[in-house]
Amino acid sequence: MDGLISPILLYSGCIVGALGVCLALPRRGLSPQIIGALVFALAFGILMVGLGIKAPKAGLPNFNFYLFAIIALGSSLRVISHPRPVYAALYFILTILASAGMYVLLSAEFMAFALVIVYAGAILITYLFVIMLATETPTADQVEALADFDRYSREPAMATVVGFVLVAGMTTLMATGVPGAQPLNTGTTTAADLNELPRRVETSLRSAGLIGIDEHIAGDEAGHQSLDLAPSEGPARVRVTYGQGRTREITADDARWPRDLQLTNIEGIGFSLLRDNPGSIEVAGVILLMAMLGSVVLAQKKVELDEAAKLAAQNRSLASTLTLDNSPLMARTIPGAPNVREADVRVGQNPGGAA
Amino acid sequence: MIDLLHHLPLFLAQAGEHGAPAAHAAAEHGADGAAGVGGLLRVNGTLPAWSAYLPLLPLLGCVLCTLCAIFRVKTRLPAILTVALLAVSFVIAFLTYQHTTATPGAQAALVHLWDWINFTGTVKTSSWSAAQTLVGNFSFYIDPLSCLWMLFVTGLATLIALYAGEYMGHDLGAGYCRFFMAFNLFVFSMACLVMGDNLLLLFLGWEGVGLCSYLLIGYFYQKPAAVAAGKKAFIINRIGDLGFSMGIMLTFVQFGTVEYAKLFPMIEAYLVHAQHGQLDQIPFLVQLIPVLFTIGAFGKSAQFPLYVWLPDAMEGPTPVSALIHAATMVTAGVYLVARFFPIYLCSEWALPIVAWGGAITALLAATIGMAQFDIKRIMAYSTVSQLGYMFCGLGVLGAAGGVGHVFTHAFFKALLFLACGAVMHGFAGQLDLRKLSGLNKMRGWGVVTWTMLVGCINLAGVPYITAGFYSKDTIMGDAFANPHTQAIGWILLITAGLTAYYTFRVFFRVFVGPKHYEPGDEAHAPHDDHGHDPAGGPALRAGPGHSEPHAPGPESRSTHGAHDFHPHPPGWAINLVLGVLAVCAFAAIPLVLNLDLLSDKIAWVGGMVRHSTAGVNPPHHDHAHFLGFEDVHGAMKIVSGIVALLGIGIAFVLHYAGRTTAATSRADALLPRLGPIPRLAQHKWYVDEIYDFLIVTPLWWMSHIFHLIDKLLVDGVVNLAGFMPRVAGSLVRKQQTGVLHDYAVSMAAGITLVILVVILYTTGAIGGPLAATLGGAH
Amino acid sequence: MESKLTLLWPEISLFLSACCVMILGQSRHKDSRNLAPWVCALGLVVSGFLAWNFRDVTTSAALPNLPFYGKLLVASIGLMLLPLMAGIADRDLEASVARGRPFEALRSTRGEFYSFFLFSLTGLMLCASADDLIFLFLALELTSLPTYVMVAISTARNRSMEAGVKYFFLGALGAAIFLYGFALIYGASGSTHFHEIALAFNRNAGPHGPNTLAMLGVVLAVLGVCFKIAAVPMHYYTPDVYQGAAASVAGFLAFVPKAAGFFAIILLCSLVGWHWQGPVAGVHESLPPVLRTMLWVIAAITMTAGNAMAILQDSVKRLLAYSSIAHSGYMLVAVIAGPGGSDSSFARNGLAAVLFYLAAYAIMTIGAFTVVAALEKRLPDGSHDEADDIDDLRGLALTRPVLGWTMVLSSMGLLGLPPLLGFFGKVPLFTSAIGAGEVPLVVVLGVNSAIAACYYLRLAYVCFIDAPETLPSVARAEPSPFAGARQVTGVVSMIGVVGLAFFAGHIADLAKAGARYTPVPMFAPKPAAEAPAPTPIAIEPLRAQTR
Amino acid sequence: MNDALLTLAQAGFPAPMSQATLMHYLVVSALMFGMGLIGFLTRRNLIIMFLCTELMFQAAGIALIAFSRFHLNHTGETFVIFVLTIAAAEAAMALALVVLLFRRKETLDASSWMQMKG
Repeated sequence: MDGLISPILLYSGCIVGALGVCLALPRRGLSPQIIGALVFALAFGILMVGLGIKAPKAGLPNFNFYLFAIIALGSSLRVISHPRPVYAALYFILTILASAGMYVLLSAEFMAFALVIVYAGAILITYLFVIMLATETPTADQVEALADFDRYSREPAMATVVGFVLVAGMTTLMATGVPGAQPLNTGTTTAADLNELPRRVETSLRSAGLIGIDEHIAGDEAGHQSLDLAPSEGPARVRVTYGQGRTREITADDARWPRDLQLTNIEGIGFSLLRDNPGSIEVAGVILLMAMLGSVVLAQKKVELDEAAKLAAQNRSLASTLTLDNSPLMARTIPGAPNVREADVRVGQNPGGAA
Repeated sequence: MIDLLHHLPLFLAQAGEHGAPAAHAAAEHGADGAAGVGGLLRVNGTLPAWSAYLPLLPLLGCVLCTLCAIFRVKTRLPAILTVALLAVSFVIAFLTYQHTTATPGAQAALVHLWDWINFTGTVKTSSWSAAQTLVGNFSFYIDPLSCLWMLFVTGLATLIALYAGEYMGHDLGAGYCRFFMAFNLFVFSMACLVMGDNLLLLFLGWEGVGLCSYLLIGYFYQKPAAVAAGKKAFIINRIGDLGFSMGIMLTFVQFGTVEYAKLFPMIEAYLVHAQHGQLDQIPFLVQLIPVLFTIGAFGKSAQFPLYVWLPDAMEGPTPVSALIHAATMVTAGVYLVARFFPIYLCSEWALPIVAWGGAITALLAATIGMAQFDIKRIMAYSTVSQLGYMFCGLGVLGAAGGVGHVFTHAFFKALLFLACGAVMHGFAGQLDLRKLSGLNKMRGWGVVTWTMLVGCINLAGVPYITAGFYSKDTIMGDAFANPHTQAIGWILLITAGLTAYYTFRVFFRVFVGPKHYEPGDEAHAPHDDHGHDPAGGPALRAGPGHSEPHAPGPESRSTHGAHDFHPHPPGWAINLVLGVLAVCAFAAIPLVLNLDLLSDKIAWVGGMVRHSTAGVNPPHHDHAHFLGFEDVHGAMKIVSGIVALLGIGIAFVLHYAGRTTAATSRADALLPRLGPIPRLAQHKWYVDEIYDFLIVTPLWWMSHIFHLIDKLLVDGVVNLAGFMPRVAGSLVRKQQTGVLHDYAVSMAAGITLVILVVILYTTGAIGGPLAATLGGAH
Repeated sequence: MESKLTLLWPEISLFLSACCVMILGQSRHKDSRNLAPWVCALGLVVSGFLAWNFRDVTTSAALPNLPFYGKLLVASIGLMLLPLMAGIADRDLEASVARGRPFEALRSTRGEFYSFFLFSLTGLMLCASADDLIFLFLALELTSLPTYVMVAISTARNRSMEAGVKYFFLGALGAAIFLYGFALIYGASGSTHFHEIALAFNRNAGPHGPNTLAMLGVVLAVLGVCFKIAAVPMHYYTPDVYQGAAASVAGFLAFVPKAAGFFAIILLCSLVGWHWQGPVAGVHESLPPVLRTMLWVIAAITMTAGNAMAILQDSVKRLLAYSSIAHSGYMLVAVIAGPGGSDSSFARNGLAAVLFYLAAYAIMTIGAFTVVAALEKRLPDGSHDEADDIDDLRGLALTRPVLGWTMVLSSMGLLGLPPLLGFFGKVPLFTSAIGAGEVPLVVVLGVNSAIAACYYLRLAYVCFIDAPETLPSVARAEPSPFAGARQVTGVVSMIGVVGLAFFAGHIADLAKAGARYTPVPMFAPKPAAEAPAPTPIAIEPLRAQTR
Repeated sequence: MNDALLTLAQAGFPAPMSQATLMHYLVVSALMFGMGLIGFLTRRNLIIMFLCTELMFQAAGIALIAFSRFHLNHTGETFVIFVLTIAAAEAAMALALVVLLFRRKETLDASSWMQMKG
């Protein structure tokens, strides 16, 4: 706890946040969602101020971070509080985009783009498809036509309390733990990865003008280390060969040594992924195959309608005939058929809805 | 099983290594300790791979028979499997024996199969702390004694399985499979008992044979008598087992191990004291161990006062009686005493108890046997009586005599039982010697008669031509040779006469004399247990009208029974088995000709005993004279021969000479003059009733009183204890609402609580005190 | 890489057979479709053989031999489970194809069912051989994802779908929680490799073990994995899911996720505990106090809640579900006890006890589920459903001896009656916990074992009561059409419960070998241990690229 | 404690002027995790519930990337790739299941599945 954030601010931030989320969640009766969102923003502000007080004053605050954080958290609040599934999914895309922004801030460009492409581009589209498939989207002025289970959240107070106590606990432990955490300083090992990329180094050195067009990095025969970009001592050095077996050595002391001769993000991920975790890739492939099979099996499974749903479908078809007659006897809700909405009552609706 | 077979080579490879350290320890111990013992407890042999299959084949048979039962096999396949597997295991036993005796000086070998029980822990009390290791491996300790036992167990089991294949033929199907399943399991258990290298494995086998005996006695579980007999055997065996298990525990407490290879060297240290007559230097608890063992042995081997179950056990199928209750299981007690003979020598009271218990049993059972009419029951009492002889033999320090008698008795008693079984089989369950006569005059019964005669002369101990004579004679000679046990010798001598009498009483009445028979109850109830399936034996199919559906009244049955009933003589399998056993009974003579452990020309059985744990030198005692003869054994041969012939003669006079019908004999005229004795003997001296009065009734009352207390007090507590979880459960049950969200909230709340606890812990709020409350190491 | 591949051969074998089965299940020839279980069996046998063959190949984690034992266990229990899967999910299909309806590959589910079964077992094997957080995460997911589908489609009834939705959604919640835990573990150590994590934690350990970030990570990860083993507070789904799924699948659930969860918990605990260094009191051979207390409380509550709830049940599957919860509590006791020092015997080694008990528990509980799977009864509306009520077992030992005795022996084994396998499994739990000084917990364990007798004896006892004539005839339980194949599992279970007791010593040896524990060295000799003062240069590599 | 160590100096984009530390990102991550949890507990629509678990996964992703930057290695980023994979796989199956459930009861209400209890 000591060092990163004062407990008073942390806990008051959590309490205010809980209040905000609780207000923002959809509920029966008065639902002050805007106020809730504002209160939640206040809570986030408190937390950030709490962190900022003790943080080293290295310069101006990183506005990009705060921007993305606000967008991410605000839209995730909207994900859980918006009554309409479609909007929730769209807000989730916004969350993803803001997260991708934070990834870029954290110098993880590849992951940022992967996140946008895979999550926002693929997964969320699937969600939208299913939402379209499984619900009839009401138009904008028909909010009350939403089903009960979408309109009202379940025990918001209790869930919020549980959630924010957990958040408070986790952040407390993080705040006490992070000062003791030591970064695993593997900067030299990432540089050593470049040793395995002689062509890449060669290109880099050549564009810096260190080696000529007909010079190449010496082959790795006879145990001779021709390329050592992360030596245990001394400057990084490269041995190049030119002509017939003549070699010369270039070291990082050279003024023309390119400053950006470093592993890029994508290269680093490539090494980490393919060299350090080859088994995991294969397992991930198996999982994807299995998931594909699983969703095929689940989706093509023949189902019969539940008793209650059958009754609902019956009533609906009955209602549709009645509606055709424009009968005033038509009740808005049909007894014994839960969650049947007027919007569902349509002419020619297939009672089964499924094979 | 697969597991085991896969690893067998591995286990066997370990066998030698396992043996080696123990042998080393034993040799060391022998060097500084017991010079007089002669290092008989050395474990220095190794055995080839196949010897481990000896007990596993019957186990495999058990599994296969179970599979037969599952697949509802309705053929004789279980019998064929059993005979084949047992025959192979007999061959293995024989090869193992050869291997064991081939290398001179190698007396015992350990075969380690797999680790079974291995508890290592440090026992701490206020005063001492020691590492205790309870090791009970599935390993075999193979020395001549266990070889001897396994030879006749597997051999007889093979023959009897062959016999049973025919005998049980009426019950093909589930019962047949069940029978052979238990049969195989019995042989496996017996192998564990005899070959186990530790007391736990021995006890496993001990309980296993008891269980199989219970299952097989109660084989005809529809018959109340069979169920009652099974129960009786089980309960009385429990009494013995209680003593035995206490003995095992005491052994562990006293010696810290139950493995023979470690146990015997320790016993050897005490044995030195015993051999110098310094019994007072041996701790009391060590002296108590053999006494406790004796209780177990008496229970298993049906000795007074725990013998009452064995005669009732005759309710089981006859092959079972022959195998379990005559030849093998009941000798487990004798084996136990023989195996632990060294520790018996260390006790002041154990051997006298064994000897006197045996003597009393021998006499008592013989007197009861004289007055019975059921031939199978007579054989049962004779078994009890002969077991008494064996215990006497051990008790009077003649281990070779006792074991030798086990060996000879196994053959002739199995023979007698199987012959009785053949009679029972052929005459529809008839076993009353007053209703059968002159079997030798009937067609197809010649083999049975002659083999029965062989069995009878062996049991009676007809001098010089029977193996039973030599072994029994050795026991009596040993008894007379010791001045302290001459009284026992006299009892045994009298018993020998009685034995000869009741044995030949059976023979003269049933197998010779006028031709007469009445079928048993089962002739009129063909679907009863011993009744014959109409499509069963060939003889039955030939004999028309034997299964008359309408039973005549009892009177008419007794008179006309013979007219509508045709006994069917035994088939080839039964005759073959009887023949082989008869030959064996004679073939055993040279093997037991001389059972003097100190003699150079000792016979085979004696040699086997001498090289086992039973072969330790007993403490020296004075040599007594018998009727003025210096050579007690020589004199005994003559005297006991005369006594046996005398008994046969009396039987001849009373039961054969001048007998005209099956039911009457000269003995009937004699009976009234003897007063109440014959009636008392016929009612087994009312021992069962006395037990009833002395033990069962008080127990019944006590149990009722305790039951009352139990209901009022203990049940209350138990109910309360059972009630509390219920209350707790119904409280928690409310949480299990079936709603996904409730579960999720509870889960999240649980996680939150745990995180809070972690925070409190890390901030030191509840670190010390809570951890102290929960106990545990930090 | 090569050794890693060798390590994975059993999984590869299972995966290949899963693919074969998947394709075979789509065949329009009945014989090919019926080949699927045999291919399954072949794959399992081959993978078991490979696991045995490569038993010397180890991982670099603290438990180098865990893969060997885990895979052997999975292959053997998988073989035992296989007959249970016979005919599951689509019995109508074969019937209607037999009546002449053309075979529609898209409507068949049996082949896929077998391949889900194999996929899940593959994942379980991978859990055992995991030496990396990422790998463990993927393996846990591969284990549980197929089970969600298996539960949802196991019967055509509503309850299966309900079970599926509860299981899947709560499972996803659990997965998110342990994923967050894994992220924090990575954050606290800087590596996902178990060996390096343990090294890093040992370097930075404080008086209460690793720092709070690491502890939070481990606690969250363990809590998330508690979902897999059905331990409090993540146990709520268990009874509903077991009841809703077909009994065969419930039997599968009782073993597979539980085993995966225990492998994961053991691996996670090995990162921070059992042999860790506090600056105050030197080397400890236990879990850090935080984790220990947490597991202590979880174990105690888990057993008590499971047993207390099981008493009240009338559905056999629910009862067994609660008993499964209780058994997780028992096993957690041994996890707390830990490997018990470098030269500990089997009786002191809690990890070996867990591994042994997993095998024993699987054999026993699968036997019990087999009985339910092999029985069915006619409902008033004419359809058939599993005979799940405890009264349906009445007189089973008399009328259907194989099933009846399976139930009797299984429940007696689960109770831990001395000559049976369960006893040999339970003893080391007690002894290891006593050895570790957890006496109060052992008392709780003992009391709970006694409470458990209430319902196990009821299960066994009911098999011997004569079925009363008063029961309506429609409710009489009959063998299901697949009882034959399923009885094989029952018989195997019986043989296991009785017979393996003789081989207990041998299995114990295997378990002990599997639980071999090689703690990381205290204060690694690597220069990185000095934690060089960070310089701006250290950040350079990442800074440079974005310029 | 070296303050510079805790500062994730934002290199390059934009200019290094950040005072956002590791803890900042962790707080965002924890809040997002809590948000997902709360959503899971309160929303009854099955699809949104699953979206909430995705939110929790995403929270773990942010933490992983931040830690990856903190430790200056790429393992965390690699981890995120796999998290994405799993999220996709789970989503595919969950959505298929949701479709199945919807066909059965014609509703997405999670509370309509509460037949078994006790």
